[in-house]
Amino acid sequence: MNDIGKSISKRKQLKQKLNTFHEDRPFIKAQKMDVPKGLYELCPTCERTINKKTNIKNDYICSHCGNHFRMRAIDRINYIVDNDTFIEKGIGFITLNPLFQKGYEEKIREYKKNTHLDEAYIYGYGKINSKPCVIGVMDSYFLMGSMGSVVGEKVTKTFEYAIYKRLPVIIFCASGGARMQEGIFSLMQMAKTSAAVAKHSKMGLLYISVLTHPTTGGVNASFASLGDIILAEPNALIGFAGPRVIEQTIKQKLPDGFQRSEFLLEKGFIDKVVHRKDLKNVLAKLLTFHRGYNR
Amino acid sequence: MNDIGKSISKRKQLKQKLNTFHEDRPFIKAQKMDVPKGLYELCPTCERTINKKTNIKNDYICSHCGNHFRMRAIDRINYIVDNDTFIEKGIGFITLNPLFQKGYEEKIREYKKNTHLDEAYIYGYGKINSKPCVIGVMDSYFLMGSMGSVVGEKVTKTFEYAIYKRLPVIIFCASGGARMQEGIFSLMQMAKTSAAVAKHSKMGLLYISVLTHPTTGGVNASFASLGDIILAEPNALIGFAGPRVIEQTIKQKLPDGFQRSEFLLEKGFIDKVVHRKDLKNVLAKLLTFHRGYNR
Amino acid sequence: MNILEKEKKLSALEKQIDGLGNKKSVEKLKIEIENFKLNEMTKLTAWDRVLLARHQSRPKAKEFIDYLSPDFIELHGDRLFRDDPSIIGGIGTIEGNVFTIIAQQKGSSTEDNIKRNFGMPHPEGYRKALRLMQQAEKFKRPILTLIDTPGAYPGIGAEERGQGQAIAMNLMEMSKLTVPIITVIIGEGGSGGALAIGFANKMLMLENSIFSILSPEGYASILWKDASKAAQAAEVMKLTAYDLKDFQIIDEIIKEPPGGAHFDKEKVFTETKKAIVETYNKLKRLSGIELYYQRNTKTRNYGFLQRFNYDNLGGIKNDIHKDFGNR
Amino acid sequence: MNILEKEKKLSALEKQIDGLGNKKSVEKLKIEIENFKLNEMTKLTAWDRVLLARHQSRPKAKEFIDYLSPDFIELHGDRLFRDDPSIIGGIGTIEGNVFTIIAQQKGSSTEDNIKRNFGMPHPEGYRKALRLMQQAEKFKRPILTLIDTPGAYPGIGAEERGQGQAIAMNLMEMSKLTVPIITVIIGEGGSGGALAIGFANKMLMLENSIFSILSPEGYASILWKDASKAAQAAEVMKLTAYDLKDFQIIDEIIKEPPGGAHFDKEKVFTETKKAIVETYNKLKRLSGIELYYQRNTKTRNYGFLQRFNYDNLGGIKNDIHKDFGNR
Ligand SMILES: [Zn+2]
Ligand SMILES: [Zn+2]
Repeated sequence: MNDIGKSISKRKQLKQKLNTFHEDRPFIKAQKMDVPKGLYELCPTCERTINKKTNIKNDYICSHCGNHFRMRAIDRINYIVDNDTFIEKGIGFITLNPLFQKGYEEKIREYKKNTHLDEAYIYGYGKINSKPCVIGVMDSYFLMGSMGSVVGEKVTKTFEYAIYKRLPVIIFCASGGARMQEGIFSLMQMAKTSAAVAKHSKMGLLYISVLTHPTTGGVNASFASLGDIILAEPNALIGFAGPRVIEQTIKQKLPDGFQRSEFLLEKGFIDKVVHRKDLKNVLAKLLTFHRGYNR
Repeated sequence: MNDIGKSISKRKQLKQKLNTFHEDRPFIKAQKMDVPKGLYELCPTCERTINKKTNIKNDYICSHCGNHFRMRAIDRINYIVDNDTFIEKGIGFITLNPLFQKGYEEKIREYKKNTHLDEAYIYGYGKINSKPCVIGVMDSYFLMGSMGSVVGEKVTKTFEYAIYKRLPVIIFCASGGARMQEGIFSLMQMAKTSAAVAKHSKMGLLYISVLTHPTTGGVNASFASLGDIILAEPNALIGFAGPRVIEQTIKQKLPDGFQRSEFLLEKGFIDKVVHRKDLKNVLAKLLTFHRGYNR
Repeated sequence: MNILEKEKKLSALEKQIDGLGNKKSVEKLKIEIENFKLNEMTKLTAWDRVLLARHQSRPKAKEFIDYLSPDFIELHGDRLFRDDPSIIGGIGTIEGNVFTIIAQQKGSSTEDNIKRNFGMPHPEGYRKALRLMQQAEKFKRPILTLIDTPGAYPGIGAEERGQGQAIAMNLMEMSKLTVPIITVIIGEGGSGGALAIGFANKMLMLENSIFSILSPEGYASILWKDASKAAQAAEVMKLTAYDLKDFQIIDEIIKEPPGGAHFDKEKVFTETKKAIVETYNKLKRLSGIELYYQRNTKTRNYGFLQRFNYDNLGGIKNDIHKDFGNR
Repeated sequence: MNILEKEKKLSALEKQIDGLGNKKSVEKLKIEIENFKLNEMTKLTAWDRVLLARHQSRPKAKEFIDYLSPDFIELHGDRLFRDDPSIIGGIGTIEGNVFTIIAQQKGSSTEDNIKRNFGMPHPEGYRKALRLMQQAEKFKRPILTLIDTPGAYPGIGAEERGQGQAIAMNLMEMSKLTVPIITVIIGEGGSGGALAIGFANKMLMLENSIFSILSPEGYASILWKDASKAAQAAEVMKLTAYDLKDFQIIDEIIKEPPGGAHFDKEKVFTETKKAIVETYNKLKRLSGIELYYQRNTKTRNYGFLQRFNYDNLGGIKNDIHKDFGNR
C-alpha cells in the first residue's frame, strides 16, 4: 500500500472507532449459572424447604407462596432477554480502593469469582420479544448490589449508549444502597446517574425502571426512581432509609408491609406491580407502545 | 392630499391601531369611595363595634384585633397603587344573560350602581413604589366577586395586556367562586384564565397572586392558585369547596382555622402571609427582584 | 313520568309477555313495547338526562376502556402522595394508535364505589392525570380522557392537599401540551372536577350525559334556597349535550339507544370508538403547534358577553361613563 | 484531647484571667492563651472537624442569610403537601445580585430544633427547594444553596411520601438547569439529604464543615459493627474540606478562625460572602448552555476507577475473560 492508501485506511479506522463510540464491544453471551451448592434452601416468606433445582426451574419463585427470590444478574438476563440476543457492553472496569480500605480489594476479588461478574451491575444490548433495547441489571449478590464508582459509571454509560443508539433503557434494580467503602465517590454517583437519565429523557427516549428486592439507599434515591414507568416485583423492599434504621430512629416497630411494593403502589410511587411470570410480556408491550410515534 | 398621501396616512392609522392593541384605553382615575351608610359596624372576628370612618382611615383593619376587612376594588387600588399612576384598561364590557335567568340583569344593574364598577373585576396599568406593573383587583362586593364571562374575559385580557407590555401582573383575588347564573360559560372561564397565565408565564414574566378574604371556588381553582408567588392576607378564607359544603358532606364541624391563610401556609400552598400594612412594600420588593435579569 | 319511571313501566310491560299464552296478544304487546320505547323513551327532558347520566347501570369508564383498548396497561400514582382510584390512567392502543387514556371511574358496586370515592377525585388524582399527560407529551402520544364525575370532593383531605391548586395546575399545564387531547363526557361532567381533565382539542359528549358548573341540586339550593327544585334547575342550566352543542362548548354528540346507554352498551361503545377514531384522524393531521393553537384559540373564545366598540360610540362615550359611575 | 476539650480548656484559661490581680501574670496568661489558640486549636483531626461541624454554637443557615442578603424574602411551601421548616427558601440580593437562596436550617434552640427536625428535611422540603429552583430558572436567577444537615430523615412519613423519589427528582432536574448554582457546605453535609440541594456548578466548603456519604457513627456501625469507633471512621472516610478538595469533589475552601466558625462569626460571614461573590462573578460570564455543560461535565467525571484499554491488550484479553468468569 502506498502512503495515500495508508492514510485513507488509517482515517477509516479512526472513523470506525468514533462510530463505535465505546472503545470495546466484545460479544460475550451470558450463560446459565451453575446450580449453587446444597440441594435445599428455606423460603424466607413461607419458611418451607424448597429444592433448589425446582426453584431455578420455577424462575426463582417459591412454588408454595409465590415469594420472588432474588435473581442473579445473569439469570435475570437469561430470563428476560431473547435467546442469543444479549451483547454485554462496557466491560473491563476495575474497582479501585480510593479510601485505602483494608480488605476491600480482596472482597471485590472474591465477589468477582463467586458471581462471575466484574461488578454489581452489567448492561448491554438485547431484545425482548424481538424489541431492541438496552438492558441493565444489578446483582444484589455482589456486595449487596451497592453502587460504587464502577456501578455508577456503568449505569451512566448505559444511558449514553442508549442515547447513541436511540434505544429505550430497562434497568432491573437491586441494591442495598451506596458502596460505603468508596465514601464520597459513591455518593456522587447519585448525581451522575440521575444526570444521565435526564440526558436520555431529553431525547424523548423511554426508560423503564424495574424495582426488585431490595432497592434501597442511594440507588433508590437516584436512577431507580426516575423511570418514565416504574414497575416492581411483588413484595420487594423499596425505600431510601432501611427499615432497621427507621425503627431505631422512631423507636417503634414498623407496620407489616411497610416499604413493600404494594405499599408504594398505594402511595403513588410505582406504576404497576408485576409478577415475575408476566414481566417479560408487560415489558414487551410497553416497548411496543413506544416504538416510534404514531402521529 | 393626493391618493398616495391618503394611502400612507391610512396605513399609519392602521399601524397605530395595531400598536395600541386594545381598542380603547380611556384614562380614568380611580377615586376614593364614598363613606358607606351608617356610622358603625361590627367586626366579625372580635365582635366589637367600630367607627366606619376610623376603619377606613385604618385601611380597613380592625384596630382592636387586626382583622382585615374586605376592601372594595377601588379602595384597594388607591391603597396599593402610586397616586395618579393607575390607568384602567379593558372597560366597556357588558354582562349578558346566557341562561335567561330571571332577575339577573336587574341584579347586575344594581351592583353596578352600588359598587361604581361595571363588573366584579377591574384591571389596569399602574406603579407600585414607582415599579410599573399590571394590576387586577376583584371586588367581592359585586355579586360575591363571582367569575362570569366578563370577569374571565377581563382577567384574560389582563395577562394579554401584560404580555404586550412585557410587564409583571399582580392580581388581588376575592371571590365566592363561579357565577352560577352564567352556567357553563362561567366554568369555562377557569380554563380560559389558566391558559392566559400559562402564556404570560411562558414569556418569563412574573405573576404575583394576592389572596384576600375570601378566595374560593372557580377562582381558587384557576388563576388565583397559579402565581409564581402567592401571597395572602392574614386569616383569609381560601379553598375550593366552601366550608359549609364540606361540613354537610363529612357531617362534622371543621377545625378552627381550617382553610385560612395560616393553615394553607403550613400546608405548603402559600408563599407568605403578609399583613395589609406591609403589602405594598413586599410587592414593591418582589417587583424589584424581578426587573430585568441580573446576568 | 320521568325516565326512570318509564323504565320501570317498560320492564313491567316486558314481564307481562311471560304471562301471556296467546301468540297474537304477545305479538301485540311487543309492538306496544316497541312503540313505547320509540315514542316515550326518546322524548327526554333535561332532568331525564340527568337521571340517565347518573343511572346505576350506565356503563362506567372501565367498560369503555376495555372495549376501546383491549391491550390497555394501567399505570398508577402521582409520585407524590397516593394513587387515587377514582382516576384511572394508562397506555393502550385504539385501532392501532397508541393513546394515553385517563378516565374518572365510578364504582360498579357499593364497595367499589367507596374505593373509587363515587368518582370524585382527590388532588392526587388530578396530579396523576397530569403526570401521565406530561408523559404523553414527552412521547408525542395523543391523550383521551373520559369524564364521569359528580365533581371535586368536598372533604378535609382534598382541601388540605390543595385540590384548587391541583385543578388550576392541570388547566395551565394542559393548555401547554402539543399533542391531541380528545375528551368524551360519558356520564356526569361535574364542575372543576370534570374540567380538570377536560381541557381538550375536541370535546365529545354522549347524548344523555351532562356537563355543568355544579349539580342541579346545588344550583337550586344556592340560587333558589331549595334543593328539591333540582328538576327545574336542570331545565334552566343548559347542561345537556344539545344545549352545549348549541353554545359551541362541545363539538360532537354521540347518540345513545332509546332509554339510555345501558340498553345497548355494545352499540354505545362502537359509536364512541368510531367518534374517537374519526376525531383523532382529523387531529393527527395537525402539527404540535397547530394543536396547541387550536386548543387555546377555542378556549380563548369561551364566554357570552358584549363589549362597546368605543371607536364607534362618539359622544355616547361620556354618557356611558356617567352611567357606569362617577369615573 | 479533642477540639471540644480544648475549647473547654481555653475558656478555663480565660476565666483564670479574672482571678489574677497581677498585671504581669495576666499578660503572660494572655500570651499563653494566644499560643494555645494558634498552636493547639488549629491542628485539627478529621474527628475534630466533625465535632466543629456539629457544634451547638456554629452559625446556622439563617444567620448566614441575614448577613449575606439583608433584603431576603422567605417563600414557603412545596404547593403539594406541606411547608418543611427544615429547608428555608426565598429570594434576596447579595451585593446587588438577585439570588434564589435555599438552605438547610438546624434549630437554634431545642424547641426550634424540633420544629426544624434538626435540619433533616422531609420530601416536601426537597420539593419546595425544587419548586424554587425551577422558579429561579424561569427568571434566569442564580441559585445559592447552603448545606447543613445530618442527612435525610429515617422516619415513616418521609418514606411514605417518597424521600428517595424526591431526592432523585431534585438531582435529575438540577442537572437540567441553565442558571449558575453555587453551593456552600456550612456545617454537616450528610448523604443524599445534602446532595439533594448540592448538584452545583461550584461547591464551596467552610474549613471545618464535613461532607460524607453517611455519618462516621453510621459508617463505623455498618462496616465495623461498632458505632463507638466514629472518631476512627472519620479519619478514614475523607470527609474534610481538604480531603474533598484533593479529590476535586469541591472547588474551594473558606477559612475559619482558630477554634471554629463560632469564634468569629462576622469574619466567617465576610469570607463566605466574598467567596460567593467571586465565584458568581466568574460564573455569570458563562451562558446558560455553558453553565449546563459545566455542571454536567463535572458531575460526569465523578468517580475513582480504572478501565482496561482493550485495543492495547492484544492476547491478554482472553486471559482477562477467563479471570472474569466463564463467559
Ligand atoms: Zn415460600
Ligand atoms: Zn376586630
